[in-house]
Amino acid sequence: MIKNENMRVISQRKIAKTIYELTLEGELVSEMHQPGQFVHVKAGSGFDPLLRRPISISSIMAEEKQFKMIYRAEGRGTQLLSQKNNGESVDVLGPLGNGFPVEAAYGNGGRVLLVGGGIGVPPLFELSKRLSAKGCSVIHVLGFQSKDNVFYEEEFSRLGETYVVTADGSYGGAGFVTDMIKRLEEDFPVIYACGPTLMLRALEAEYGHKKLYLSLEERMGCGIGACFACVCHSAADPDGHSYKKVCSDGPVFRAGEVIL
Amino acid sequence: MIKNENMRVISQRKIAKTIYELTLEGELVSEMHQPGQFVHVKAGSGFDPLLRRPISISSIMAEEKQFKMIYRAEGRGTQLLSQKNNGESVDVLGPLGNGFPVEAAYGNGGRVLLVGGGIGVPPLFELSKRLSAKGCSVIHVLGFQSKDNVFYEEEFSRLGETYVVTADGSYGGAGFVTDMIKRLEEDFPVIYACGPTLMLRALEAEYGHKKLYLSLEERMGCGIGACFACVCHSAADPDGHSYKKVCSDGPVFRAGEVIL
Amino acid sequence: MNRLATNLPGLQLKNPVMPASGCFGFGREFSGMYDLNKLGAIMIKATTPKPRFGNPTPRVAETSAGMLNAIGLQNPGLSKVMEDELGFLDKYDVPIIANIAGSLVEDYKEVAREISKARNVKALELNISCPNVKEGGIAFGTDPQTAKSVTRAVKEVSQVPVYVKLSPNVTNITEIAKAVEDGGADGLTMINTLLGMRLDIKTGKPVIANGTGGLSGPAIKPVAIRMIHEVSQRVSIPIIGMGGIASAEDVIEFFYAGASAVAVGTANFVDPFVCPKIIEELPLLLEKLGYGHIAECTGRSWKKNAQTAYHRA
Amino acid sequence: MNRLATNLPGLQLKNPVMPASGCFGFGREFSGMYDLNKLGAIMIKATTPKPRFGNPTPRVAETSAGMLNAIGLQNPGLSKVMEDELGFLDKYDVPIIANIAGSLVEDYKEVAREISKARNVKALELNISCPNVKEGGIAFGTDPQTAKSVTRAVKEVSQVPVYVKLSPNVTNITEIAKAVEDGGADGLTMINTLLGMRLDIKTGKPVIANGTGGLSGPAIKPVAIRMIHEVSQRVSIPIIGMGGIASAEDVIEFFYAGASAVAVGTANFVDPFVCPKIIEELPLLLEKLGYGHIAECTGRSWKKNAQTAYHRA
Ligand SMILES: Cc1cc2nc3c(=O)[nH]c(=O)nc-3n(C[C@H](O)[C@H](O)[C@H](O)COP(=O)(O)OP(=O)(O)OC[C@H]3O[C@@H](n4cnc5c(N)ncnc54)[C@H](O)[C@@H]3O)c2cc1C
Ligand SMILES: Cc1cc2nc3c(=O)[nH]c(=O)nc-3n(C[C@H](O)[C@H](O)[C@H](O)COP(=O)(O)OP(=O)(O)OC[C@H]3O[C@@H](n4cnc5c(N)ncnc54)[C@H](O)[C@@H]3O)c2cc1C
Ligand SMILES: Cc1cc2nc3c(=O)[nH]c(=O)nc-3n(C[C@H](O)[C@H](O)[C@H](O)COP(=O)(O)O)c2cc1C
Ligand SMILES: Cc1cc2nc3c(=O)[nH]c(=O)nc-3n(C[C@H](O)[C@H](O)[C@H](O)COP(=O)(O)O)c2cc1C
Ligand code: FES
Ligand code: FES
Repeated sequence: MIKNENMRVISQRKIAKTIYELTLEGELVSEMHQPGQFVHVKAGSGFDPLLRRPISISSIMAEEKQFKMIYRAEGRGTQLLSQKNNGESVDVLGPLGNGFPVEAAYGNGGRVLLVGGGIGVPPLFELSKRLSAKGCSVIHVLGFQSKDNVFYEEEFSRLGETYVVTADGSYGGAGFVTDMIKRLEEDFPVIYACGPTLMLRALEAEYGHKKLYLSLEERMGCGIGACFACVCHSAADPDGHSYKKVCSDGPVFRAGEVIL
Repeated sequence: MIKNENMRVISQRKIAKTIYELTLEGELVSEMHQPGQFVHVKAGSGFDPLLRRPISISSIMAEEKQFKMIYRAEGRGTQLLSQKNNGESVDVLGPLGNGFPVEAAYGNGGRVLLVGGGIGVPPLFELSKRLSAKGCSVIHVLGFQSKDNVFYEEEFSRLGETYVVTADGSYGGAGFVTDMIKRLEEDFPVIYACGPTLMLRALEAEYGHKKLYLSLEERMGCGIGACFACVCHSAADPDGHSYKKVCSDGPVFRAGEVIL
Repeated sequence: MNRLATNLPGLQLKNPVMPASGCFGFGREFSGMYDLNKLGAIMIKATTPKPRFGNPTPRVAETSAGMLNAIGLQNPGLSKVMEDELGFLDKYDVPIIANIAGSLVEDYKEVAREISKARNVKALELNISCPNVKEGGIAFGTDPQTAKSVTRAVKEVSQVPVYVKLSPNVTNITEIAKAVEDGGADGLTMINTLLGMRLDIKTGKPVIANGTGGLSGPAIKPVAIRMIHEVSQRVSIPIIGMGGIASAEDVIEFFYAGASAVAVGTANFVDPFVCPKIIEELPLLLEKLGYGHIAECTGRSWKKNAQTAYHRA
Repeated sequence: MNRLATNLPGLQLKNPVMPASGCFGFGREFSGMYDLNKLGAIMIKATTPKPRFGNPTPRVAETSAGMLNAIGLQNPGLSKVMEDELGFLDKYDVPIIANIAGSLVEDYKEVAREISKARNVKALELNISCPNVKEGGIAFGTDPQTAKSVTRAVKEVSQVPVYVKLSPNVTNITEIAKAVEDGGADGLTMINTLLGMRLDIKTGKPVIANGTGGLSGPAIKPVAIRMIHEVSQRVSIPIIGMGGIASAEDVIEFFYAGASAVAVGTANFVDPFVCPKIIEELPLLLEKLGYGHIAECTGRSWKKNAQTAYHRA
């Protein structure tokens, strides 16, 4: 169930250039069941900034009633968030949306590929944890802009083979995640991905015939399906009036379900 | 000179119901020369709340580069201010306005009367310190709403005789400061006052023929004399177009100078 | 003591607080979060004769203490709304105010005729103020004559009272208000959004795909208060006020200005529980301020005696 | 490289950033805080033929990300402004834009005729949009014909180019803009404040003594951007943009919308050093965004090629 809670800051860590990892504690964690869901965070008190910010759940520690999110402090909201200190509270609404279907990876043989780009990487971490716990063999391909922006390489490596690429070639492989995937020369029956729309499109073009699950990003108002801000066209009806809401039908869709 | 500085919070103390004493440190203190001046404080980051809040300087510790202000946390701005913790910074513009003329008390014989009402009490503290330092004998009459709201009684007592009255009679004398002054049956050649307009009017009616200095309050925009928000009519020209600005000509005026 | 029960044309309200159209969908999402029976009423998303997809995304942008939206009246169309959405809402004991829109007067009439037959639709809200569609919408709401004639046309076919939703993007809102009153409106709802725009600092292009959008939220509250203050003194039909309401204090301010009920829009996105929270706080605030009933607040900024038996349930 | 020098009718500006009228007095107060020579220009407080005391206090109220004011055009009157204030400002190498107001067309003409003779007054800003006075002000700015004729009247007597300041409180701002262009305006300044109101929760009465006031500050920025975007595509005179500007990024956004220079109002109250700060940051921001000159930004939201040699110094 969706709840609203002032959650306690357990830790706030800068883990790369402008990238922060925030650990929060509260009852709301007991509602978090699926990797790939997100929370809607009010970064400041008062009306400036006004709207909540959607941030993926990157790690769930159910026993401690804690979860982590990893975010880039860029605009006013996320910058304010990055100033929260231990013991302060953060107004969180969530969990929201439908995440990655973990079951889809069971019994398909082969390794499960997780592809992340930039701030699309975080939700893959909880996903990878769960897949690994279920005995799936996971492999991660993570793309970043530049060396300074790379995060969580070690954390992912502990769960499975991990390849990092940077757009400017300053770290790991050079180029895009799709280049790296090709270089792996392996057939992945199930792929999960989260990242910029261009990356998702490229993946869909190449691997759309596989079991490919994509987590989308869109500007949001409510985050709960009420305002129609975040809709996309259903693939079955590209110019018509049928639609999906990224916030409540997604953010994860099977490739081919919606128009990217 | 008027400066703008992010000053460091040295201490924040609750000293009565909704009343806080805030000590700030910074270079700006070296510009503070006169009791009764005020600072203009930005309580939050961003645009909500948008405007600065005028708060009197209540105590100047020039050597430590620190000053104190005492304020009531009531609306959004002052409430935000009351949440500032040690080590955080507060955006201060000041010092502003023209304060109490300390010299006016010199060589008049008799004791100097300081009259404060509610959150008009704070600026009298620095004034009293200075008068005492110059050898003047000061007497304080301080009015509050109720027992819970009384503050700084002890601090003032150290500087001179101090009478507290409360409107509801829950502490000290009952009634208004003017009642108490009458009860003192003493002739004060010089009186300084700060408090609600009704109190100032009553004082002016009774003691306007003395050397009476009143510190006024008015809604402000800029606080520096540029926006014409805080004007009052000159007493010499009550319906005309000559005026004084509370922020830059005042906040302290000699009784009879402006229309209250 | 019930300080909140409010009667307005067609509407017997437990309390005068309702979500504003377009900010609450058709209630489904919120129904999982709290009991919709707590609400005074629900203003559902604008309904058009045929389904509409609306505008391309991005459709929203944040502004200082506000937001822009250009949803473009996306909705599943009259028949689906009547079957699925009104059907779903029928299990609640909450009057529905159906927001109706269209490109032509005929569209308004069609939706009004049909949707006003629904059992739980107790009033219509005639949306002649949507700034985000090319045809219809705001064009009907900026000219007094046009506003009057579409009001009259809808009144002729509606089974329930008709409230007309006014646009703030006009020189003289009183003129429009009086025109729709003349046209037979049973009440007014105001204000819809102010037309605004934001440009992306990197690209130079509008942040929302549609270019312009409707500005809502706390930023516009002073404009709403001013317009309700002005209009309420010059019409004799009740006003449901909206524009930036986010707290019980805001509700009282709208009543003082001249509103007899209020709607909460954008604040639902910031805090989805805002409506029940306000409804819970209102009686306490009224008590603190010394009012026996919220209707005593209506028009207090300009009335000698604000109490009107009329609005009080 | 000088990325900021800007030429507009009558105005050779070191940079296109200036304080807005009424938010900077006559510059005295700020002259003690920084060197006024840094400013592109100064728009001085509205001047009327005779001294005016203005409205009763309180005259300002805070709103979410904005403020209301109802100063009521307080000023020392034409002759004092010319002697004392313009005299004082004459020691700076900064063009003055004199904001002129009045109750009758004759008033505007009188002020225009005289003040345009002052050595440092390089342009007039015709204030037909003040919402806070009973006569004149906004009444001239909401009707195209009236706006045009007062523009023409002032043009006839002015020695310097005339910019007309538009009110956002209108249904169709383009219509007014085109009318004053027709009337001979050399440029536009926009926007003045939105008419708004706040009510006191305890008393039920308006927070500012005048009742209504003008809404300014970041809250209104999206409305300003929208209007400048609309008008700049339909007139061929330059626009000095204003409404909520508080940063160098905001300035660029106004240029993208179609402005050729900007004025900063309310932000001066929040940070009295905001103008020189913006002027200092602008070249760096332009460099970061890849513009050789700020004029390249003008109208970028709608122009194919935004550069106009005309505006560039
Ligand atoms: C389902 C979902 C999950 C996300 N998960 C993460 C995550 O785990 N880590 C992370 O760093 N970011 C994530 N994002 C992106 C994140 O929401 C934006 O970076 C953030 O909202 C920007 O806020 P700001 O205050 O920095 O920017 P501002 O520029 O102040 O934002 C202004 C407005 O635009 C919206 N906005 C700006 N950029 C985006 C964007 N890329 N996507 C959606 N809205 C945007 C903001 O929410 C706000 O309403 C996610 C987005 C979505 C939709
Ligand atoms: C020269 C001067 C000195 C002052 N010194 C002190 C002091 O030492 N201690 C103290 O507690 N208070 C002092 N005040 C009053 C103080 O400025 C207000 O209490 C404060 O601004 C209220 O802000 P808020 O955020 O609590 O209220 P809000 O209701 O959020 O304020 C809204 C707006 O109204 C203005 N406002 C509200 N009340 C007042 C008021 N009484 N006077 C002026 N503006 C007001 C605010 O500044 C703000 O712009 C002084 C006022 C002036 C003019
Ligand atoms: C996302 C969004 C969608 C809206 N859709 C509609 C609509 O369909 N019909 C309508 O009459 N008003 C619509 N509105 C306007 C609101 O009902 C309301 O009049 C306006 O937002 C002002 O109130 P607020 O500031 O509380 O949001 C919409 C507003 C928003 C923010
Ligand atoms: C206190 C105050 C006084 C103003 N006085 C005038 C004035 O005398 N003449 C005028 O044309 N505009 C006046 N304005 C309007 C501003 O010049 C400006 O157009 C408006 O405030 C929008 O800009 P901003 O949001 O940056 O303040 C005044 C605004 C404020 C806040
Ligand atoms: S963000 Fe409101 S419907 Fe998705
Ligand atoms: S507050 Fe602006 S002139 Fe006094």
